[in-house]
Amino acid sequence: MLDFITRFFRREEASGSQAKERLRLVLMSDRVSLAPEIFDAMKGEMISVVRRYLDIDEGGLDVHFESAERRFMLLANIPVLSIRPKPNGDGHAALVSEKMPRRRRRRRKPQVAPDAETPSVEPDAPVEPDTSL
Amino acid sequence: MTDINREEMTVEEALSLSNQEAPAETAREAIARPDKKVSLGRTIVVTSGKGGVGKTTTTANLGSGLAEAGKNVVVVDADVGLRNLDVTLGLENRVRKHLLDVIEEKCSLDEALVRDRARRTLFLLPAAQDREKDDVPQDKMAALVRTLAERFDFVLIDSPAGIEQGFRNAVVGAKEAIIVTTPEVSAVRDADRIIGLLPPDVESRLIVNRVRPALVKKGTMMSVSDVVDILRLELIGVVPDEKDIIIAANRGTPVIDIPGSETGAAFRRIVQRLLGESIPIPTFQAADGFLTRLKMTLGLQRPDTRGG
Amino acid sequence: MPGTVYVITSGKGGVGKTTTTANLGGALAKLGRQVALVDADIGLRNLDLVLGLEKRIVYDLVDLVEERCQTRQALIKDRRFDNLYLLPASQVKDKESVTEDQMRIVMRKLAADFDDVLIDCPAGIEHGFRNAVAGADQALIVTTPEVAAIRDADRILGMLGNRRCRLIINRVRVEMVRTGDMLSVDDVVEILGRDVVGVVPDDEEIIDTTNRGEPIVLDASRRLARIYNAIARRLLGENVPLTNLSEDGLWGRLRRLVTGTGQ
Amino acid sequence: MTVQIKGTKSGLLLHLQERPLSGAVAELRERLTSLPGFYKGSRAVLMLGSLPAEQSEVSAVIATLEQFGIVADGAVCDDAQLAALARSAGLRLVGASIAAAPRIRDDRTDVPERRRERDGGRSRKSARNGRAGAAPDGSATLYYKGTVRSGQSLSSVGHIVVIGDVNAGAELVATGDIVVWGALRGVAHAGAEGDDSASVAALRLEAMQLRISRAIAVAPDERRRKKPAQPEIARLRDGRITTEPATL
Repeated sequence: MLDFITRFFRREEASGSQAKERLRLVLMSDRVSLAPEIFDAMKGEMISVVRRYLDIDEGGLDVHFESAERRFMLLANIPVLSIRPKPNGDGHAALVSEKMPRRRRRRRKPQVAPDAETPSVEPDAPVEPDTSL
Repeated sequence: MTDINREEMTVEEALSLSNQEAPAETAREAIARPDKKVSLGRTIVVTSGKGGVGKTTTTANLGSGLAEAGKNVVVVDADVGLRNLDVTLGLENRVRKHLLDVIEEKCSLDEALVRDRARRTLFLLPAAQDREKDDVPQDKMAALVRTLAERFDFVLIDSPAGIEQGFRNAVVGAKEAIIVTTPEVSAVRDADRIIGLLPPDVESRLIVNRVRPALVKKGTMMSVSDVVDILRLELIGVVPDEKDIIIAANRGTPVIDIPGSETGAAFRRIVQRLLGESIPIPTFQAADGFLTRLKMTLGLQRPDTRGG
Repeated sequence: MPGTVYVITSGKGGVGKTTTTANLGGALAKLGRQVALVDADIGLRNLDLVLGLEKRIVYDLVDLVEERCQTRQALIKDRRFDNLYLLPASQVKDKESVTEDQMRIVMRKLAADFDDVLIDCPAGIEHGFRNAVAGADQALIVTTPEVAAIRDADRILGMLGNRRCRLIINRVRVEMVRTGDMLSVDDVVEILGRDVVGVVPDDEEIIDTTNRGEPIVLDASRRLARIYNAIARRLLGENVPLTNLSEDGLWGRLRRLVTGTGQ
Repeated sequence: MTVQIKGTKSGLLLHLQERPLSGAVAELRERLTSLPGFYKGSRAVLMLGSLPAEQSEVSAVIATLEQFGIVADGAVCDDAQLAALARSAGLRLVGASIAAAPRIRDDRTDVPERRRERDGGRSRKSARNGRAGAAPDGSATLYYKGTVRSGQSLSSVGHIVVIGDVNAGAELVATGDIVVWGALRGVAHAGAEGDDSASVAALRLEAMQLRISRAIAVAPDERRRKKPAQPEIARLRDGRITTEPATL
C-alpha cells in the first residue's frame, strides 16, 4: 500500500492532461474497431504493396492494432514464402540481399508514432457502420 | 455463501500478495484455476435505471476493494457498445478480446480476462465496443455468469442504464443486486422502476451515491431516509459527492486508492458490509458549524453560489 | 416551412439531457417560437418531472402511436410559457411497442405544427435510442468533460450518420479546469472534432429547480437562464460568442459592472 | 388496411373504426385464416370508434373471432348509441385507458418462467403475490401485497386492494373501488367503466392523479408537501372528485 501512497503523492501531471492523452488513444482504437470496412481496405492495400516484393502466405497473415503503455501501433505478421527476384509491376528495384536467413523475418512494425497525425480514420470521416439510420 | 474451504486472509497478507510482482502460483490462484469449485461465487448485478449515477464507479471500486480483501473477483462490463469499465480501472490499453468473443466462442475465457494492474486477484471481462446489445443472447449470458461463479468468489456485473435488452442481459445471471441511485427525484423514480423489474428471488440492496450534505440541509436534495422510505430496500451504503471521483476517473484508478478520500472510505465500508461485517452507516451532517464558516471566511471554500 | 426536429442525445446517462431539453425548449419558447418537447424515454419518463407537468398526463406517446388519441389530446401545454408543449413518454407501456417508422410519422406531424421539436433521447444505444433518433433532422450531443461521457459521445457521433451534430458541454467545473483536473472546452472540441453550440457551468441552483419542476429559464435573472437563452439564439442562427466561463464568475461579474459589457 | 390487430400484454386490440363493418369482417376472416391457431385462446377488445353500425355486423365480428378461438372480451365505443349496441351484443364496455392498460402486468412477466419457479418465493424483501378473489357481486377483487413500483400497472374488472405503497409512476385501474393500505403516490382510476359511485381510499392519499369514472382530479401541489395526517377517501360528488377523511 505504501508504494501506492508515495506514487500518488509525487505530483503527477494534472489529471486533466492524463485524461486527454488516454482519451486520444482509446478513441483511436474505438473508432478503428468501429469502422471495419476502412480497416479491411487498408489491409488490402498493404498486402498488394508487399506482394510486389515478396511472395507471402496470405493465409497466415495477421494485421491488427495494439495500444500498449502510451503508444498506438499497427502490427503486421506477414509470413514470407520467397523473395521476388525482380519486383513485378513497380519500376524501382528492391535492394534485397540474396542470402536471406532461413528463419522467418522479424515482425515488421510500420509504427504510427504517437505524435504523428492521427491515422487514416479522421474523426470527421463519414464512419457509418450502421447504415440503417 | 461462506467460503468454508478457504482460510480468511488478513488485509496485510492480501496486500503483500497483491504487491508481489510475479509471485509463484499461490494456493489462492490455484483455486481460481478452472477446476470445478464446490461453492459458487456470489453474483451481484450493479444497476440503477438512470444513467450517470455511478454504477461503473461503484463496480470498479467494490471489485478493487473485494480483491484487496483477498477475494477472487471478476468485474463484467455488460454495457455492450458503450464500454467504460476498462477506462475506469485504467485497463483500456490491455483489452484484446471481450465478452461477446467468449460467448461466440471466438476465444477462451482466459484470453478475454484482463488482470488488474494493482490487484492480482481482480480480473475484468470487457464489453464489446463494436456491437449492439441485442447481439447478446440472454441464455448464453446466464451460462457465462454461471461459469464465472464457478471460478471466482465474486462476480460483479456492471449493468447498462435503461430497462431494455442490455439491462435484462446484465440481470439474468445474478442472484443479488445493488441498486445505485442519487437523492434526486428522477434517479429515485428510475431506481424504483428497476426494482420492480428485478425477479422476486433476487436479493436487492441500495447505495445512495453523490450525497451532498449541504444541499440536503438546505432542503434542495432528498435526504437518504426519504430515498429509503420510497424504495424500501436495505441500505448498504451512502457515498458523498467529491471531486476525487473525477480526478480518479481522469487517472484511471479507483477512488479507494486516493488517500484521504471520503468517497474511497465509503466504498471500503460497503465492501466490509458485503463481506458480512455490520458497520453503522454514517449520516453525513453538513458541517456548517464553526469549521465550515471558518473556511468560508478564509476563502478556502467557494461561497455557496458557485462563482465561475 | 416545417419546423426543425432536434434529438438531444448523449450515449452516457446522467449528463443533463433532460434538463437541457426542458431549459432549451423553454428558452426557445421565450423567444416566441412554437416549441414541442417529446419525451422518447419510454419506461423511464423524467421530462414531465423536470417541467413539473407529471400530474397532468392523461395520454402519452404510445397512446398517440397506437391511435388511442389525437395529437392535441396527448400534448400538454405548459401554462408558464405561451407556446411550449410536452408530449410525454409512457411509464407503463413497453418501449418495444413503438417502431422507428411510427416515430418518424409522429415527428413529421409535430414538425408541421411547431417551429422547433426537441426530442429527449434515452441513454444508451438500444431500441429507445434508435427510435428517438429516427425522426430527427439534427442532433445536439450533450456531454460533460469527463472520460466516460466523452467516449460515449464519440460513439454516438459515429451512429448519427450525416445529420448535423453540435455539442453542448454541460457541468463544466471552472475551478477544476483551472487546476487542470478537468478537460477544458477546447480539449473536448479537439477530441470530438465537432463545433460547440453551448457551454453550461456546473451550478447547484439547477438541482433545486429540477427537483421543484420549475425550469431555471423561468427566472431570467439567473446566470444559467442567460446561458440557455444564448444557446437558443445560436440554434436560430444568431452569432452569439461563447462566454469565457472563468470570467463569468464573481470577478467576471465585477469586471462587467465596470466595463458594462453584458452577455 | 382497415383492420389492425395489436397484441398487448393482456390480449388483442382490434381497430375496427372503419365502416361498413361488414368489410372488416371479411378482412378479419382472411387475416385469421392465414395464421389459424396463432391467436387461439386469447381475448380481444374491439375498438369500434364512433361511427354507427348494424347489430348484425357486430355479431358477425364476434362470431368470426370465436371460429378462431378468440373470445371478444370488450368494446371501446366513443358513441352512446354504438355503446348500447355493443352491450346488447354481449360486449363489456371498456374505457380507452383500460383497454390499453394490461390486466395484471408488470414487466417481470416476461422473465423466463423457469427461473421464477426454481427459486420459489424466497424473497422476504417484498412479497409479490397478487391474487384475484371473487367478490360476492361476481366482480373480482384484486388483492396485492407489497409495493407497487413505478412502471407497474394493476387493472381489474372489480375492486383493487393494495397492502403497501403505490409509488409515483405506478397505475391502478379498476372498474370498482380502490383501497390502498399505505401511501398512494401514483395514478388511481376507479370506476373505470363509468361507475360514478366508485371511490379511492388510502392511508396517505398523495396520488399524482385521481380518476373516478369520467372525472379526473389533479392533486393540488401544496397538499403534497404536508403529509396528510389521517386516511382519506375520494368520491365523486355531482361530477367533481372530493376527498374527505375516511371513516371506513
